[in-house]
Amino acid sequence: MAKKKKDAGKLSVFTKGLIQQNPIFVFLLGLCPALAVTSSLETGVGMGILVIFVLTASNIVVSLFKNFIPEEIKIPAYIVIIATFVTIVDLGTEAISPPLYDSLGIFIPLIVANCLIMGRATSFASQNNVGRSALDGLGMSLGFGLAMALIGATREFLATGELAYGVYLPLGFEGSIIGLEAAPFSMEVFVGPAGGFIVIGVWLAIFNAIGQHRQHRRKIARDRWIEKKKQQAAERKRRKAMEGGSA
Amino acid sequence: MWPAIATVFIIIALYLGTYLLNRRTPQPVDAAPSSEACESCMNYSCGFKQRMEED
Amino acid sequence: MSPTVFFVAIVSAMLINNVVLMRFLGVCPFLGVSKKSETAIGMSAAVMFVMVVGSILTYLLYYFVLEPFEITYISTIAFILIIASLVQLVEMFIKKASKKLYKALGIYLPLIVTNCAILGIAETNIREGYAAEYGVGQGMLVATSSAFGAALGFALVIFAFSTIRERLEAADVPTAWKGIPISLVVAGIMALAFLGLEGIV
Amino acid sequence: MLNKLRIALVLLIIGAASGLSIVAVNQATEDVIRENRLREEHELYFEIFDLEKPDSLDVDEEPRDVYCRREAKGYDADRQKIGEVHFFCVEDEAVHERAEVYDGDGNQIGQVFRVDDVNEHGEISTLVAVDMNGEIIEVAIARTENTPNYVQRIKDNHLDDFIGQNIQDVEFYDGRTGATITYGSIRSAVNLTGENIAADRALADYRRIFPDADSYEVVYDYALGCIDSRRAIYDGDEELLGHIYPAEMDNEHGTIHLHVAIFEEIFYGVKAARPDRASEEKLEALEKYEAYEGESIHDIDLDYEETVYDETINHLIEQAIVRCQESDEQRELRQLFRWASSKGETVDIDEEPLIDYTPYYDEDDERLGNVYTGEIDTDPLSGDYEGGPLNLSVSIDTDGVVNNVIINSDEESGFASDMLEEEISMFRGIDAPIDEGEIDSVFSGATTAGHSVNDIVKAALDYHAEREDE
Repeated sequence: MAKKKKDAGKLSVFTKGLIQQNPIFVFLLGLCPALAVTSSLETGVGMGILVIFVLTASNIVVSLFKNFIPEEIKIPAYIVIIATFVTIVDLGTEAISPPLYDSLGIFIPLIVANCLIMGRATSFASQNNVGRSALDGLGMSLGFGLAMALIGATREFLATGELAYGVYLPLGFEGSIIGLEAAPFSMEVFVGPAGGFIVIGVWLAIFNAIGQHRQHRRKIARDRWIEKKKQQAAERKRRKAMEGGSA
Repeated sequence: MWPAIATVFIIIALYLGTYLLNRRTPQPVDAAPSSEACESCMNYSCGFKQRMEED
Repeated sequence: MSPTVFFVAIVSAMLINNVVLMRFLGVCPFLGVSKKSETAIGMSAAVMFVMVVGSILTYLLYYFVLEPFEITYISTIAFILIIASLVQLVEMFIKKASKKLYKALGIYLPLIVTNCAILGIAETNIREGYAAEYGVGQGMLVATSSAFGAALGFALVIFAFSTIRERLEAADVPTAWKGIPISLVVAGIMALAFLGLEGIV
Repeated sequence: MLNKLRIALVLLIIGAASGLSIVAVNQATEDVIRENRLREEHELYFEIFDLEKPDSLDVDEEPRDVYCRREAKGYDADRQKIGEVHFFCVEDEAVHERAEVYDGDGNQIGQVFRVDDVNEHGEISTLVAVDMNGEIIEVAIARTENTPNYVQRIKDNHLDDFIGQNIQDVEFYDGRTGATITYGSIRSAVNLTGENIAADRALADYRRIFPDADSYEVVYDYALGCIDSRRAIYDGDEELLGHIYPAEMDNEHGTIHLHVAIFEEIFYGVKAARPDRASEEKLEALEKYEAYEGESIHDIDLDYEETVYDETINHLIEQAIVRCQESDEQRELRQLFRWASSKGETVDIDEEPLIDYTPYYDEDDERLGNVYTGEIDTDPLSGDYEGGPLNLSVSIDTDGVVNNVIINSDEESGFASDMLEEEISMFRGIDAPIDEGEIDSVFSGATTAGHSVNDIVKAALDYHAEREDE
């Protein structure tokens, strides 16, 4: 029984980052890259992959050394660890996918300044064991990547009516997921800066609305439940009184 | 190869040094910045935010 | 080299390639500390100082250490740590020098380490290749003026945005849009307005 | 104390680990990155010319005689040479570089122009590949920051249209979709390539008259008549060698295109343009004039009537002689009427937008027609005109045909001004104003100015028709 509970905990460590605590849509962390490199689905996904690598690796290393690093120099040590991984990712991307490297531009080195990574290191990895930290990093960065993909897909679709793949990521094949021939209706503004802000704003509002709706329904359900309990209690009381009366 | 390692090393040492110096410099008495400004910010990696949460 | 080069660098970094609205650098503080106009001013002042001094330091580091030793590939880690050290030094100096200043700016300084605008401008200055165009010495002046312009642009946008947000607080906004979503849309409209400045330089 | 030691130890370990891992990754990726960059830059050239994909590349980047010149040799797996690409600087700033491509046996198979442009969506670098006959083999996007979907759409739909067209005479697709900006960059790359190749060709032609020719400059552009322009030919030291008059005329055997060289009343020769395409009879007919090279222009015998070409050639040489002798004043008169030799008194016109008119006369004092000047400083469509006042001269002959339109002054932006200059030839030879709706497609970049031009021409034609009738 106890084991089962622990496993469930592990799973939630992983899944909470996807939706419940999504770094972009819930905590608004890492908005700079979320705006800058999401002009297409692929660049968004590419950035997501890089963040998955950096965050998971830095979480693992931070939690490995959590007892070794003195409390006093915790923050600088974490910054150095993250900066090291970002430098490695920077070089690796240039070697593996030059087109992606060119299109992400200075936003690869800027992963180092992404609040998400530092935030996870200080608030989670420094207090948990390696396995949980790795899962947390993976989940959080996957959540980040999914959000990036969502924003990128929205912007690319609105701006061009298509979703391309194989242009930046070295997939070995190129093409377009949807070809709507929507060129005359495309809204070019969405690949630009203004479109980025507006798309994220609209998505946030949609998620807020969903959240509020859920809360509202939960509240109604709870109210009903309380009402039911009250009725049941009243029923019981009445029955008791009746029983007492009859006795 | 060696210049790279040496430069990285020196810069890390510089950063750790300045960080420790700054940390050990006491805050001027009753001059702590108002926490009001901090509340409106959502940057969870901010040093102040953490210090506030620790308190 | 004529002085117009500096003017052009400042105007272009401030208005045309605005750090926040066009280059998406420093969006976190843009949304984070823009709830009140006072905090916006405090943050801008801190950013301006660190951005200018930081870009000078990273420029010098790049052209006098990294390039001569052919180790430019470590620039990412080197830049972030140099900027972080600078912030620490500044904070320490302010702590010792002026109580008033510390009260006003102290809270913003630690935030700056994770402000990608500073690092982004430092990287951009190198990538723009000012040194190749104007020579290392004069290139530094151009890089400094573009950093100054970028900081001015940051201050302008974050201050304007904070005043809009103060009014938004009082406005009757649908609950789902309250707070950040409507602010982002406002930022999008501001970005549209800045798009109109394209092409003046 | 212990604490301090611990901090020092952490510093040591973190510093060493960080430094070592970065250096290690760099060592692992350094060669791959360099190889990537080389491949990205050179592989396309092999692909375009259907050469095998090179297994290894040997790039000689050491500057030889020119600072930006380099050579890339591609080898297959057995170290057999597949091909070579030689890169050269181009003086035209807009063109990034020019490359000559050779096959494995060392024969040149074509050349490639690389044009870099920055448009609203970012940088775009286009390769235009042309074979030895000037036929476009491929137009490729080498590298771009433009939105991938726009690039993809252009790649899918429009790049193939270029293949097989002659670079000097390219038909462009004209559409107004979202990808227009990207296509505009490609279009300008193709145009620039055409211009550069034409300039190279022209120079090759000029070298048959002035062997030291290195560059040329258009001195006067004659709008009317069969002589196109006067071009000054310079050698490598910018020393003036002479003038060449490119001449063109149609006769019943097709178009004859010649270069006539005359300088300071000395005849230097006449050669066919593009001799590789000229017929043998034509070349033979031209050989006769070799006898006069170095002689005074007054001694040339222009009465040959042996072959079908002679009449035309004689006429063209005669025209070139006329052009080389004319004074500045005469040249100015002849901008408006080809045969003008004097002008009458200017008469003011009190009718907007016209200002005045001047009659022009030929050598026999016969009136050729009138030249009208007019000015518009507001846009006829919207009322507020961005360009500032636009002042034109329009020459209309006695038959009511517009001979030429000249821009005296305009305050357009540089781009619109260039467009105007280029497209004003649309008005030559018309006897009725251009249809309003057509102006947009004629003046794609300078539409408002185009409407103003048309309005002035229309006013001049109306006024002229009224007066001529009387």
